[in-house]
Amino acid sequence: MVKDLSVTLSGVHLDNPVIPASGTYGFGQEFLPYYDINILGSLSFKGTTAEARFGNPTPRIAECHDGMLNSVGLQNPGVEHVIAEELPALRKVFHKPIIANISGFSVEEYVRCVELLTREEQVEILEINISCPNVRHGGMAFGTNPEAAADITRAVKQVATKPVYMKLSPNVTDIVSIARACEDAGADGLSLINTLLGMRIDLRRRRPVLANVMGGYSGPGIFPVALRMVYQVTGAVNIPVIGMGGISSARDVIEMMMAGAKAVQVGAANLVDPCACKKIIEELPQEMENLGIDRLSDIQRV
Amino acid sequence: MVKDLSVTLSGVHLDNPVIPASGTYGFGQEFLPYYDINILGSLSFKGTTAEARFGNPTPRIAECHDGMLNSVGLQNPGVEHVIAEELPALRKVFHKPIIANISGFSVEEYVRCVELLTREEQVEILEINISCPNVRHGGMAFGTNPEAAADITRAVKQVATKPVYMKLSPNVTDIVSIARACEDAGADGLSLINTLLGMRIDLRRRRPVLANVMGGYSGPGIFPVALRMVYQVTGAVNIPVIGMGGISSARDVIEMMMAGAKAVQVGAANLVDPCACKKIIEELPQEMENLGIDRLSDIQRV
Amino acid sequence: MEFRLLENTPLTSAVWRMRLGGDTAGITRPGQFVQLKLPGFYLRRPISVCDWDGDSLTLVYKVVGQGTEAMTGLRPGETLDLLTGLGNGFDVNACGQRPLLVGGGVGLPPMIGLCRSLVENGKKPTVLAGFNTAAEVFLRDAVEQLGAPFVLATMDGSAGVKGLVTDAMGDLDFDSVCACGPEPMLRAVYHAAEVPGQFSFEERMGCGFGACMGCSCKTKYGSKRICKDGPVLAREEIIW
Amino acid sequence: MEFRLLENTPLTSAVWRMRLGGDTAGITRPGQFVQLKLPGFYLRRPISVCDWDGDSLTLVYKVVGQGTEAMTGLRPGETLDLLTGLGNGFDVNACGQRPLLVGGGVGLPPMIGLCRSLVENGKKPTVLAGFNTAAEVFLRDAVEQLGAPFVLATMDGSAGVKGLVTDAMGDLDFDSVCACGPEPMLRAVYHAAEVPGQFSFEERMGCGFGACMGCSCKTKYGSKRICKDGPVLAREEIIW
Repeated sequence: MVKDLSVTLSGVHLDNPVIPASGTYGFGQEFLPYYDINILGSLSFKGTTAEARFGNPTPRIAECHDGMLNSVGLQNPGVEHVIAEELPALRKVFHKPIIANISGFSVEEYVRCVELLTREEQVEILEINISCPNVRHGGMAFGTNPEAAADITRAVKQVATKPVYMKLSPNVTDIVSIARACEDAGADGLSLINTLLGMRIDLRRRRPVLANVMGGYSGPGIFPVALRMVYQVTGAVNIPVIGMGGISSARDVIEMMMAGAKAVQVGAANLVDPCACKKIIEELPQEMENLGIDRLSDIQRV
Repeated sequence: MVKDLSVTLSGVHLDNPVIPASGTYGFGQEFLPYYDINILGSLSFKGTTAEARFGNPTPRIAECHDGMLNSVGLQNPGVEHVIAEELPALRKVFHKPIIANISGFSVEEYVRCVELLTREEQVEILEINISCPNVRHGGMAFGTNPEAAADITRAVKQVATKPVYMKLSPNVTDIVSIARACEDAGADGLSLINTLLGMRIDLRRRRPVLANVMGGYSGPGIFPVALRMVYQVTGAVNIPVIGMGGISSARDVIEMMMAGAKAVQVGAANLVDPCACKKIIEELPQEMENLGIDRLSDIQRV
Repeated sequence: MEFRLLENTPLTSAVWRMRLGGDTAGITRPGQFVQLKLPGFYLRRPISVCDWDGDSLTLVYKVVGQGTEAMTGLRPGETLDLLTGLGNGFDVNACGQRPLLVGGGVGLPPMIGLCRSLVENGKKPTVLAGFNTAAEVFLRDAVEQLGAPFVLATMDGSAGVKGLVTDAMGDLDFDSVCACGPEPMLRAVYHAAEVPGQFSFEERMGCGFGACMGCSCKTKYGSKRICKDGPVLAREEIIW
Repeated sequence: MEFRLLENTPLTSAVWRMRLGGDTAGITRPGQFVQLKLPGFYLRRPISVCDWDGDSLTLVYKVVGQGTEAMTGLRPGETLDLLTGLGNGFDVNACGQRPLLVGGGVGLPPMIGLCRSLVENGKKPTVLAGFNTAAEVFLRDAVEQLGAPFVLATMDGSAGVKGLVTDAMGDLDFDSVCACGPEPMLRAVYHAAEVPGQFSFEERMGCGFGACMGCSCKTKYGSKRICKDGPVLAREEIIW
C-alpha cells in the first residue's frame, strides 16, 4: 500500500519528516544542481544573528573516523540581509515551510531576530539555537543552564507569532532539566541535539586541527547519544521534538522517530553527499514496508 | 634509533602507555590464547565492588555504526573473591603493575574495597570509578557532581596507600569542575573518559536493544569527545591523566598523549580484536619514527 | 585469523551456506562458534559452526538483520577475519549411545558436526528438526549422508509430523538429548525428555571470548558467560 | 557521480597520477576540482583536476596524509564516487595573450588543463614551475606536449633556475599571471608581477560545494567560500 510520510509539527504540516539541519544546507541554493529541494519536508536555514558575522578563523573543519568537527562560528550575513536577499531567493525555488534558525549573544539579539523573522510568511517555525559550541559568550552558554534557557524562551515567545522550537545542546549533565525549563517557559517544541564538543590534533604539525582548537562533532558517531537524549527528553516533556544527530539513512530516521521524535533533521550527511536527503526520502517507503509501517505519524515512542 | 615507549604515572613506571581498560579485559585470562599479556604497560582489571554482582539483565550489548553500547552493570564476583581467586591467578601470568578498578554504591563501599585492594602488592594504582552509567544510585551519580566526587576522593585517600586515580564521566556539562574537585580533594591522578550514555532501538521489535534501555557508548565514535575532555582537563589540573575513549591505533595513542594524557587505556578495541593492544604496541615505534618522536614521555600537550 | 571464502550460496529463501578455507585447528568440539568480522560493522558476528574438516569450515546462517544481509553479499575469493573455536561446544562423551539431536530452525546447523562426531564415536544419533513449513527445510541431505535418521516436524504439517519438535519426540527412542534452537523450544525439550541433556543457548554478545560479560546468564552453579562457559549448558545447570 | 579508475601510478616518490573514466560534462573550466569519496574516510577529498576530456579526467596528487596515502592503494577497475566541476576555476578570457602560469609543487597540475585551454584559445602561455629539487619535478612532458615553454626553478638549483619561482620571473615576458601553490608563493608572485592575475587558493574544506562555510576567507569584496566562489581569486579581490 502507498505509504504516508507526512508529519505535523505544532500544526505545521510537512510532506515528510526530513529537514536539512541548519548550517549544513545554507539557504538551499547550493543543492539545486543536485535535486529539486521541494521534496524536503522543510528546511532549517543557516543560523542567523542580528549583525553579519564572518565567524571563526580557518581551518574550521576537521575529519573524524565517523563524522566531522566544525568551528564555523555562526558565519552569516545578518538578519536584514537574510530577509532582503536570501529568503526572496529561497522563495523562488522552495515552496515548503521554512524553519528560521536564530542565534544570538544576548536575549535582546534573539528577540530582535525573532521580531523580524516571525513576520516572514514562509517561515513557519522559529528554531532558537541556544547551543552553538563555537562562540564565546552566548551560544551554548544559554543552552547549558535551565534558567538562561527559560529566560530566552520567555523573551522570544513574547514577540513570536510562529511556533518556537528551542535547539538544545547535548554537552550537559541533564538535558531533561533544560528541556523542561524551555517547556515551562512556553516553548512550542524542541530541536536536539546540536553538536557534541570535540577536538582533533594534527600529529605532524603537533597542534589542534581547528584554528579554534575545539569544535562541534557531528555525523554518525553521535547518533547513539542523540537517540538517547531524544528518548530521555520525549519521556519528560509534552511538546514535539525534532530529532537530529548523525542521521544518515531512512533507518536512522525511523529509529529516531521510535525514540520519540516527530520529525528529524539531517546535518553532516548533506556535506558528504549532497543527495543525502533525497536518498533518505526515497528510501523511506521501502523501509516502512520492511517494518510494517504505513504512516510515519503512527510511530510510537518505544 | 630505538624508541623509548616508557612512561611514568605517579612514580609507577610502565614499559609503555598502553593499558587495557577496565571491563574490556576481565582479569587478563581470556587474552592468554592470543598473546603474552606481559607486553602491556599495565592492566586495569574488571570493576570490583564490595559484594558480588550479577549485573543487569540481557541483552547488555548493542552495536553502533562506529562503536558499541554496553549495560553490563558492574557484574563482578566481589572484592574478597577477586583477592582470593582472580589476583593470584593473574599474578601467575602477568608481572607488570596492575590498576585496581573499584566501583561502589556508597562512600563506605568504595572505602572498604580500597582498604582491601590497596594491600595487594601487585596493585600499584587504585582507579576509582565514579562514572558507571549503567547502575542506578551510585556509579555515575558520584561523577556528575563536584562535591560528591570530592567526598569519595577524600574518603578513599584516607585509606589508600597507593596512588588514587578518579575515573570521570563524560556525561557532564563541565568535566573540568569535577576534575578540579578531585584534584583539590587529593586525587593523585585522573582517568577519562568513561562511556557516553547512549541508546539504540531494535526497529523490528520496536523496543530498545538493551534490556536496560540505555547503555555506555564506547569505540572510535567517542574519540573526538574523549580527546577534547582530556585536553580541557589537562589544561586545568596538575595531576597526571590517563586518556581513554575509542583508542584503536598507535596514532590514536599519540594523539591522546598530545592532548595531554600521560598514558592511555584501550577499551572496546579489545573486544572486536583480542590482539588490539598487541598491534597498537607493535605499531608505536614506527608511528613515532614517522612523527620524529624518540621518547613517548617527551610528548608535550599541544 | 584469515579465512578465504570458498562458497556462499542460498539453501532456502532466507538461509545461506558459507564455506571458508583456513586453519581450523582451533575448533575442538561441535557446537562451537566463530566470530566473523564484517566490513562496515563494528562488532563481530557469532555464527555456530555447522561442520568442519582440517582446512575448511561450513557456516549455515539465516538472514535476520543487516549483518547477515551483508554476509550474503560476500563473494568467493574474499578473505575474512575470524576468531574460531569459541565456546565450549557439545560434549560427545556426555551423550548416551542413542542421542537425540534436536535442531529448531537455524539451531539445526551445529547438529551436523555433532552428528558426525557421534557417528565417528560409534554412537547412533537421531536428528529431529523443527521448522515452520516444508519450504524452510534445509540440511536434510547432510544428515542422511551421515547415515542418521532425519525426523522432521513442521508447524503447518506440510512436511513430517505436524506441530512442535516435542510432538515428534514421543515415538522416538533415545537415551540423551542435545538441543539448539529458540529458547521456548529448548524449554519444551527440557521438560519433555528427562534424560541427560545438553542445550545450546543464544545471547547477544560483545566479544565472544569471555572478556566483556555481555552475555552472562544465571545457572544453578552461578553466573556463566554464554560465549565462553557456553553456549552449551548441561541439564543440571539450567534454572527452569 | 560514479567514475571508473583507469590508472593510478607514481610520478615521483610522493606524487601520483590517477586517471578516471566517467561523465566529465560537469567540468567547465580549468582549475576546478573534484571531491573524491574514499572508502573508510568520512569527508571527501578535494583534488584539483589536472586535465580532462569528454569521458575521462586526470588527477595528480601528492601523498600528504592518510587519505592520499589510501588513494595510492586504489586499483584500476574500482569505481569511485566523485563530485565534479567544483569551484570557479580560471577564467581563460581574463588572461592576456601571453599569460604566465606559475605552479609550485602540487600547485602545478591544474596548470596543464589551463595551458591547454589557453593554447586552444590561441594564446601563448608560458609555464613556470617551482620545486625543491630536480627529483621532485613532474608533468614537464605534459607542458611541452602542449607546445608551451616550461621554465623551471628549484630551491637547490639542481634543475633550472636556482631559487624561488619569482627568481625566474624577471627574464620572462608575460602580460598576465595565473598561479597555484603554497600561499607564500602566491604572495611572492602577487607582489613580483603587477599584471592582471588569478590566484588559486587552498583551504581545508567540509563539503566542497558551498554549503558548510568551512573554507571562508575575507576578500576586498567580502567573505568568499574557497570551494564555491574560489578556489581562484582575481588580483583585485585579494587582501594582501
